[in-house]
Amino acid sequence: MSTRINIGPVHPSTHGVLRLLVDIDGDRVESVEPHVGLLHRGVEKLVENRAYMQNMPYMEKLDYVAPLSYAEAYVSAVEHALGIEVKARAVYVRTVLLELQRIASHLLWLGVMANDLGQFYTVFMWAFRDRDKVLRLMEETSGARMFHVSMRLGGLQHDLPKGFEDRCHELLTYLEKQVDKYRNFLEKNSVFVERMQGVGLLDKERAIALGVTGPVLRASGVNYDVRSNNPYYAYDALGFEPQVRSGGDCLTRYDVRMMEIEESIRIVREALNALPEGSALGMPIRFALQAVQERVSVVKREMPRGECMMYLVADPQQPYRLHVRSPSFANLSALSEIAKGCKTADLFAILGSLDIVMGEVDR
Amino acid sequence: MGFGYSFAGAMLLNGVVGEVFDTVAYAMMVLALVIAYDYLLSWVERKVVARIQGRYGPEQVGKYGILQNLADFIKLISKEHSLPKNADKALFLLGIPIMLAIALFLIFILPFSPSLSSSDMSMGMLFVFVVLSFMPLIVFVNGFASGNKFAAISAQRSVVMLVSYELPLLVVLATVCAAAGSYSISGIVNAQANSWFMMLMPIGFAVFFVAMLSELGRSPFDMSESDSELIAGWLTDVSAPYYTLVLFLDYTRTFLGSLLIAILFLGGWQGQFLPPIVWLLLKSFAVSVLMIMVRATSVRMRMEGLIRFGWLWLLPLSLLNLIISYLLFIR
Amino acid sequence: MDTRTYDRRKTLNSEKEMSLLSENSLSMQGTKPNAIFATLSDAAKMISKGVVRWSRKNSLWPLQFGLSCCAIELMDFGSARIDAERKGYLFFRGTPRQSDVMVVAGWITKSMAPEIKRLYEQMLEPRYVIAFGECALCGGPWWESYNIIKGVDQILPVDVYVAGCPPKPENLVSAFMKLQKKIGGGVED
Amino acid sequence: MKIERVDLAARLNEMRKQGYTYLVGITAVDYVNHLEIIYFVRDLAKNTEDSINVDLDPSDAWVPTITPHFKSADWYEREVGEMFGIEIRGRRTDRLLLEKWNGKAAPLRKNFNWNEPYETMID
Repeated sequence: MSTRINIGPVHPSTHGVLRLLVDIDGDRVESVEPHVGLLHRGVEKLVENRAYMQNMPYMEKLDYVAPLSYAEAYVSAVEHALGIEVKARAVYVRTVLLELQRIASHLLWLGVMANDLGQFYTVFMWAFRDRDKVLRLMEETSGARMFHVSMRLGGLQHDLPKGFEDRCHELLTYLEKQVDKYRNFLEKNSVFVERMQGVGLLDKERAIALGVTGPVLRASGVNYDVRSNNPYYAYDALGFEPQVRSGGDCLTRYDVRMMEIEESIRIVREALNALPEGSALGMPIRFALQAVQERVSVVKREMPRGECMMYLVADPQQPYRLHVRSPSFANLSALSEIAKGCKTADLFAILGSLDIVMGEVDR
Repeated sequence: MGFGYSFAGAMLLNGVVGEVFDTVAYAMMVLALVIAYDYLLSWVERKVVARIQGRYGPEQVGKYGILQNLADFIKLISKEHSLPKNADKALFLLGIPIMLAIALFLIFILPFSPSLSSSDMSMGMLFVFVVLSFMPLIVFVNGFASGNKFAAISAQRSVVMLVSYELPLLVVLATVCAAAGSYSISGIVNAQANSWFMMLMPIGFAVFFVAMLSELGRSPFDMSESDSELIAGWLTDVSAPYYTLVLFLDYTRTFLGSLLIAILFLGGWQGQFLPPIVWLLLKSFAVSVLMIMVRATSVRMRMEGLIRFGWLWLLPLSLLNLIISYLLFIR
Repeated sequence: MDTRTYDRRKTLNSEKEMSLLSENSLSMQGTKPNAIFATLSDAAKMISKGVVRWSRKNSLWPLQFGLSCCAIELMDFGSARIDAERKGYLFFRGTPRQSDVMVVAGWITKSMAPEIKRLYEQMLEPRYVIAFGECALCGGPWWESYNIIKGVDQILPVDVYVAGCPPKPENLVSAFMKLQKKIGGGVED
Repeated sequence: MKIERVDLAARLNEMRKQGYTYLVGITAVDYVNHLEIIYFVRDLAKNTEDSINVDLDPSDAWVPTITPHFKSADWYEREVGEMFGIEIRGRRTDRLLLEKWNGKAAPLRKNFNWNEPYETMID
């Protein structure tokens, strides 16, 4: 005998407006059916009617936890289509900003994940405090807190401000200490380990068949990270190493993300040290009409949540068609398979460990 | 009835009328004490949790935010009341007041000092624990009566929890009573004149504390109220005025649990220099603060995790405690 | 931060509308105000209207409800840097029955609008709505889209508007303070 | 590479056996006089990628489903199907992002009418 319960669209831990139809037999989840589309606003249609740079805010609002990553992916697609080179300094500055954004995103995930497990907001508060510090540093580069709109074709709107390097190094040292603190706090807690270990198991073959991406895929033992397999920007030069584990459960996903924060800290540090001189400024928003070099361009980027693919069919002034393959969409589509047969409490641990953002699922 | 100070005597009443008057006066005193304790505890909880989380907590309403909870309280009772359409009205409305009444009654029959007590039953401790184990059952009934599926799941959970912690709790209780050679509360306290039971049986204390946390439904055993899974569990459809009762009940239960731990393991009202009741309240307050700190730092357990923990750790440990205590000092 | 100009007559009408709305929804649900608490609250109102007003002013519990981008700033509003609990705002309740303020943070799609309406109906009087961010004000950058409602005030009565994309958490504190002023009776124009 | 839609499922299955086990995504483009549906597949071991394009007639837009071969194609197919009005044959046709829509309007087609009232689009 199973009971059908309706979780969401407004529920404390569905990370936005996700609706789950769950069949429960006792404490066991028989089946989960995610219903999405409650945030669908037709981004892909809207961007077909705007000039290239007018689309920047739309792209940033796809994933509102890591807006800068999407802006960068979109700008790269346009650069690819119009045949614009990125300046040498801008390459490094973008790497720094992308990795800072990744740290901020993973910190938010950490806080929310702990909350999903029933932590009474403690890790949430700590992680948000540190995320705020990262955001404040990024605010210096553009003047905006969340939606920077600072990417320009061929570079950025502003170069890094004076003294940014020192403040960034200071913050990174602080963050390193904090990450250690979180790991100590959580991993020495046997209840936390018990909640995460062996939950939401996903082995290598199933992970590939279900098409999950990003940290979830890497936690299942698949060595695929766009930053190392199709290197872009300064990742190759800085010796980026993907974080791969083979556990495949929630604890492994947690581990991969925590290690990614540490790897990001290292990359930012080395990128700051190797920052070339020169200008990082890109073209102004109202650039002259360009000849389209590539009608169809495909750009792949490693977002905090996984692999994003921008499929751009270009017109001279505006996109003819822009498809966004969003990582959360891929991960959420696997939820019903991963969560089948788990306990009710584990459902939320699994959902938390997938790290979804509904804005980019629904688009 | 041994009050030390008889209100009826002062007013020259005697016979049955005097007895009743004395009881009512004592009940009023206890109620006032519980309200004061609960209020202070709720304020301390918000402050302590906030400090652990790197915040300040309430500080704008009243000095150090001391009036914050008063504002919350008045606001909640002045809000609109509503009943879910498919709730069993009588059960749904009666459950929470009954639980509150039970908690208050148990505090009422616990003695606060040798002179300040309503009764000293020879089976006092047994009585307390029998009545205390009604609470999850009332949560169960209330959850089912609210006609909400989340509340129904929460109701099932409360009963499953009862299965996993009640046994170790009672085994430790039996050990303590055997060591004290008495089931009466004052007997247990008097047995700790030389050394507290916490020193004699540290394992028993740890087991009892953990089992008490789940008896009270406090984190990490707040599965029946888990806000990240079941919205608010059995409280999902409870309207705002009733929610004041729930908050009151929550802190009253914490007070009750802390009192029991203080009486059973921390030597009750025994102490130097200060009056006995002050010692008892200080000790139970310390236990309450410890519970708050556990709440702020722990992660909620799973249901089957609790059952496994209860049967594979708590129960063997409580039996071990029983054996060691038997060999060392009960015999 | 920017709030729309305050028109007293308009607000009175909307309050009337709100009470009518709530009466209707109550009669549809088949619920009656509990007698004890109704008398209690009536007595409290008569004896000390000011106390009730003071308590409502100082204890605004937001509903744990976020739609999109602005919800991240809403979370930040409760977190350690701003610490909304200092003023008694933080106590995110997951259930609408026990919360006072609904912060509509994000765009409202046509498929989500009925749910938001229902959520508002589940909240108990007195209840307040804050429209947080451009999308909740007027549809924001999505105003052209085929699946968007242009502003939450088309489906709910809104008390305070907060402009920005997204507004900073500090702006939300300011909006809450405006709401406090409104509840306390002193409304600035 | 461009292939006919009748070969689609067989061709993708063959590629999967060659090592292209990971489906990156499915998307479509409306070139007004024809629709193009694109499948991206990846070989994770060799780190290579490939895509398969199928041209469709807008008035007779259907493709066979590939969910028997790629489990992860489920949501992508549903999304492409409802956004472009492409019928995916051989699978249940429940809607994904636009749950309430009746399927007459396909928003990502170039001839989509923005000003159509919402009531005509839903059931």
